[in-house]
Amino acid sequence: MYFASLSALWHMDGHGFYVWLSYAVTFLPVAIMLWLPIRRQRQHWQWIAAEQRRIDSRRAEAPGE
Amino acid sequence: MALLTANNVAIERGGRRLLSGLRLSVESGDIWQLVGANGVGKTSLLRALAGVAKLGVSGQIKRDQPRLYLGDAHALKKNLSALDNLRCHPACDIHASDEAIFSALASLHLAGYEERPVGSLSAGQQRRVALTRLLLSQAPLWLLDEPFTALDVSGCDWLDAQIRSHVSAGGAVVYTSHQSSRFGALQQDIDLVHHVC
Amino acid sequence: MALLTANNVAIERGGRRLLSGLRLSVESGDIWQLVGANGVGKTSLLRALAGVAKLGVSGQIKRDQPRLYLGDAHALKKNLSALDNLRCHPACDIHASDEAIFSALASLHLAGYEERPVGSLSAGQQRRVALTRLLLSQAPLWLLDEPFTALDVSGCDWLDAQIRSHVSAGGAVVYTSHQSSRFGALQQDIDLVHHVC
Amino acid sequence: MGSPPWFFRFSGAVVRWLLPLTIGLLLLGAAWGLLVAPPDFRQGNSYRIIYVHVPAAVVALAGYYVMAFAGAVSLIWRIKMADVTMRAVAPVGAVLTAVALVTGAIWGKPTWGTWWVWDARITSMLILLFLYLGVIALFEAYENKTAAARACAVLSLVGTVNIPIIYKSVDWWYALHQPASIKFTGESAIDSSMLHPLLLMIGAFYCLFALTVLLNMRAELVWNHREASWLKQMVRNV
Amino acid sequence: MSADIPLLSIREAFSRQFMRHFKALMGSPTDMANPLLFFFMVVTLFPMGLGPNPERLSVMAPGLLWVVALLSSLMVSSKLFGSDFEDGSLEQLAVAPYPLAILVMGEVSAHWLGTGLLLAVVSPLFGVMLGLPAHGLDVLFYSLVLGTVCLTLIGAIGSALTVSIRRGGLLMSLLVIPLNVPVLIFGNTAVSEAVSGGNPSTWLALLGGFAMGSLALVPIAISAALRVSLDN
Amino acid sequence: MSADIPLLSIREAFSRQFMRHFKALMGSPTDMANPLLFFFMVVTLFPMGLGPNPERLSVMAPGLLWVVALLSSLMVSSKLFGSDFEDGSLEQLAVAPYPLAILVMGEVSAHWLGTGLLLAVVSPLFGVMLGLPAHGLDVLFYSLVLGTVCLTLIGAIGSALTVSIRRGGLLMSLLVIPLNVPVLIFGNTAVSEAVSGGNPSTWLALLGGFAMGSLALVPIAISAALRVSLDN
Ligand code: HEM
Ligand SMILES: Nc1ncnc2c1ncn2[C@@H]1O[C@H](COP(=O)(O)OP(=O)(O)OP(=O)(O)O)[C@@H](O)[C@H]1O
Ligand SMILES: Nc1ncnc2c1ncn2[C@@H]1O[C@H](COP(=O)(O)OP(=O)(O)OP(=O)(O)O)[C@@H](O)[C@H]1O
Ligand SMILES: [Mg+2]
Ligand SMILES: [Mg+2]
Repeated sequence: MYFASLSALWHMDGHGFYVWLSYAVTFLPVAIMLWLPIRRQRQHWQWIAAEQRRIDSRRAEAPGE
Repeated sequence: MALLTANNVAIERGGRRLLSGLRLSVESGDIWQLVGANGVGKTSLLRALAGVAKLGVSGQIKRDQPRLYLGDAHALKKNLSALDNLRCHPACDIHASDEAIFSALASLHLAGYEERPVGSLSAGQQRRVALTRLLLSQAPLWLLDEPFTALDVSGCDWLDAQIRSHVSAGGAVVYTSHQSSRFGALQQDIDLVHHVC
Repeated sequence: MALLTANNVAIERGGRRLLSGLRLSVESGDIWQLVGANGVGKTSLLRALAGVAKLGVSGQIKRDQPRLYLGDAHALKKNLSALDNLRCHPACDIHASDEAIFSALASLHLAGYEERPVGSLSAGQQRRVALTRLLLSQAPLWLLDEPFTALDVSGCDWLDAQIRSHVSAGGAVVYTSHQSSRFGALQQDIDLVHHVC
Repeated sequence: MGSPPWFFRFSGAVVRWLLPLTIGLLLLGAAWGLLVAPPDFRQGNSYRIIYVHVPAAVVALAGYYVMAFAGAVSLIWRIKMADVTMRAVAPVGAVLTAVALVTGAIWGKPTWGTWWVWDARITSMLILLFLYLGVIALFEAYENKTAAARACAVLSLVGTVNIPIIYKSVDWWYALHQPASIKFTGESAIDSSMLHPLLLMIGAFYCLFALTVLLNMRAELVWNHREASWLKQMVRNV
Repeated sequence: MSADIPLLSIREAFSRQFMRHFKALMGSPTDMANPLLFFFMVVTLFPMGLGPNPERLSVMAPGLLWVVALLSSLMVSSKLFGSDFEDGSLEQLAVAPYPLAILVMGEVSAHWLGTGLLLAVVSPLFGVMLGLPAHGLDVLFYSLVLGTVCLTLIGAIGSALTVSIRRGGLLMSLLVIPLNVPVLIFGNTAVSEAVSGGNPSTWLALLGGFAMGSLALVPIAISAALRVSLDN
Repeated sequence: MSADIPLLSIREAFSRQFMRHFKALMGSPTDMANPLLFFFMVVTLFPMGLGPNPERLSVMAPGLLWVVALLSSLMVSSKLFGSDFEDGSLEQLAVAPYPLAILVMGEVSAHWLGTGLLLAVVSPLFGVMLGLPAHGLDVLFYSLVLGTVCLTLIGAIGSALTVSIRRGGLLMSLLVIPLNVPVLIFGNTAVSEAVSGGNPSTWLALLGGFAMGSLALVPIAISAALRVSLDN
């Protein structure tokens, strides 16, 4: 590692604020960008599964149909 | 009780005098139909009676303040839903709760269309949304310009019944239509041909 | 000779399937009326048959190139005169001289209104201007969406006669209307209720 | 190939190894850039922003061409999957462009003493952001989503034809007016100890791009085909 | 039958018109972002035209930002009552049993909130991009909050007149330019003063006074203009 | 019955659409005067916003004039196909037995003649008002003639893409402004070069090339966009 200590890493000779801020504004949107479609797909998936179960149970109730 | 009296009314439009010498007294319980060929001045007269147009109108028109006017244009914002359009109607004469609006829309067969943008409804459905105001407003005097346009048979029947029950509750209706005498003995006609200049 | 054949047509609008399994063969001499309640899909079907809408339409529609489509909207520029509107109609199907246009307008009782901005005509007069195209175009197939709207009695009679003479000359008409069966045995109905999904 | 069930299965397999790979590469690159690489002799530590700034900018640019290509495919061959691709790329591209702009602005403060300069590259990037946002806004505004995809395809094709012209013209504009006080371009002699983490990070961002686009497409597909039997079958089997 | 009809309070009538217009304006978050993006792009156009020289841009920044505010307010207000006139809403407003001025103000306020205030809120960002010194940003914001009130109200008069009179364009601009000039000068001077270390409060006060005056008088003018338009 | 129907020549179909739109435009002089008045207003506003310093104004004049030309072209193009969509003309164009691209170009040319060319013709007047040196005025005119062709064509794409959208006006600007950037730069630089004694012909040539390219490609894009809009 280049930096001698954690506080030096944090401080970065006075540029720490800028560097850490830019990494934050990069990785936060990236994380959201990854998480949103995963969540959306999971929700759709669950909706379809619930629909399936509803249809299945209705079939089970009325077998003669 | 006269809800509207017009005396010696004359109407001018686009620099030409259309009608003159018009007298009309609308009592509670009346249904008046304005009759006449295309372009004779029915719409112009109705706008004058409603108080929308003033500049070309001479003579006296006395009316009770609350009246419901429904013109060619429906005053519906195309990108708002039917619900929003009725909740915030520009005439500000609707005091109903959301449930009341929902059930009024349902009685016009618009259940399921309440939240869709009005612009994505069919012509007849848009007119039905506009007509829903008849159920929600409490104005005693209705001024309706060709209200049967674009409605299907069941829609016309609904409107017919609505007008009948309105006048039997003491209201009054002035309307225009090219179909003659829907309301038989209940209605009176003014044929504008007799007033053309 | 079939001027229009539709086979197994299905229509989708706003993400919902409206109609399906529609078959229609319009022969020269036919009058077809599309029948159904408000919002069933008459206008949507007519637009599909005319070739205006394409995206939500599946199935085969074969048609002869020249057809005259007349929708809800009249395609009239409000600040142009009736004459100019017809001379330069966007459908580009009018090849008549100015005199022919004048006399066509006169036969619709619009003499004297030829040079006035269409926006200052009454609702029925505007529709008459739009209908003047029926006299001027030579397309064999007419597709008319609620053509009787806003017309007075004499206007309806005129249109009635016009349609009859058109089909007897070998043309064909598909129209929608909420009035039933104006043309008696001459016409056939398609009730869209049978095709609702 | 190109059929939704096939794509769904295939992309599922890809995502399964691409997701850990991307996260790993991103973390590795970030750690290398932040912790290991030496500081720049002129800019000091602030130059470490390069490891997020440049990859975001490079991939954002490439993204527009992917989107426009998908648009062309959708218009010409009417392939539904191309619509879905276009729809999936636009937000990813917009976010990456915004990231490049914001990190660039943050970088500007310590190096130039100002948040913003109307430099040629910066200005082009801003215009690219506008182009992306235009596509997104247009898609959202249409009610009929098939029509929306087609409209966006037209727009992105027009944009693609125009983009090289925009870039060239912005370059000329800057070259003509270039103020003497700020010197920005030209110091690309970068030491390999700094270059390697940068290349790694660019690779990581390409993976990220592919991954997010695939994820977006899968979410969209699941919804579009919620009635389809192959999807129901798949749901049942899980 | 007519005696027992309840009336809305004036306030509620106002707020309904407000909601109607606000919802129509801001159907979705994307729509909400549109005016913002629009301002952003118009701001971008000026450096493209004037060159990227930061010193020159920062000298001109107050004036540029204010002219942009004025232009974009002009562009968005020009059709303010257009759709109301076409779709018949104006007829209905005119027969409503409430003062037309009040109802119309509901609409105008919604319009201001969605465009003018929004512009003011994001203006510091634009200030930074054009190199406006940091100590001028807050005055830019305040001056635009007050200033867009005036611009929107005056624009609304213009729109009400052009809705009615087909050939009224000339009249409108003759009316609107002179009325907008003081707003531009007050606002622009306030910001310039703040940048050069002077005291902007006099100018902000003038702007506030102008806004108050417009709020009192303009609604009447608007409703008169709209009534004329209905008779045309 | 169908065999003997005469068809218009493509040229005549084009010229009818041209006449239709041209007359409609001339019928409401307000619409035509709008960009001019806008231009005029803005030209008067800049000295007020930026201070009346004549040297500074004349340096900025090319950029200002071009930015304003772009904005006013934007303003008028945003409604280019709007009324056609609402009144059903677009449906009729789509069923006409001629290529939609040709018919639409009839309209767009009329629009350009009534707004773009007009703007170019009066622009020297505005140049004089902003203190543009006399030897720049002719290049201003030429650059605007060529430039408004591009601006109008690109604006037409934007308008075609957004006609079916209910709140499309602003969205249209968002789509169009970025695409117009090269036009702005070429035109503005041509004028600046002419003013500073350089050679504007390269830039005018670029502008001409852009106009040619647009004339060839844009009609197809417009007609595709209009068909999509009819299907929305
Ligand atoms: C808002 C501000 C900024 C934006 C939008 C921006 C945009 C970009 C873009 C698009 C690239 C990629 C160019 C390519 O691939 O050819 C890039 C590369 C780069 N940027 Fe920035 N930048 C900004 C600010 C800065 C600042 C302040 C610095 C440092 C002082 C900087 C330094 C660099 C370097 C060193 C590269 C890579 C080297 C090169 O390709 O020439 N940028 N930037
Ligand atoms: N632009 C649109 N977007 C989405 N859905 C639409 C659109 N236009 C119509 N619809 C829907 O399609 C259905 C059919 O509409 P259409 O206009 O074809 O009905 P119609 O049979 O002509 O009715 P009417 O008798 O009222 O004219 C309606 O339910 C309507 O809600
Ligand atoms: N805005 C206007 N400016 C000038 N003249 C007008 C205007 N609107 C209508 N007119 C004229 O006034 C006359 C009456 O129009 P009006 O709309 O009242 O007729 P109407 O009886 O309602 O006809 P329709 O049965 O067709 O609806 C018409 O001859 C028309 O030409
Ligand atoms: Mg009428
Ligand atoms: Mg219909």
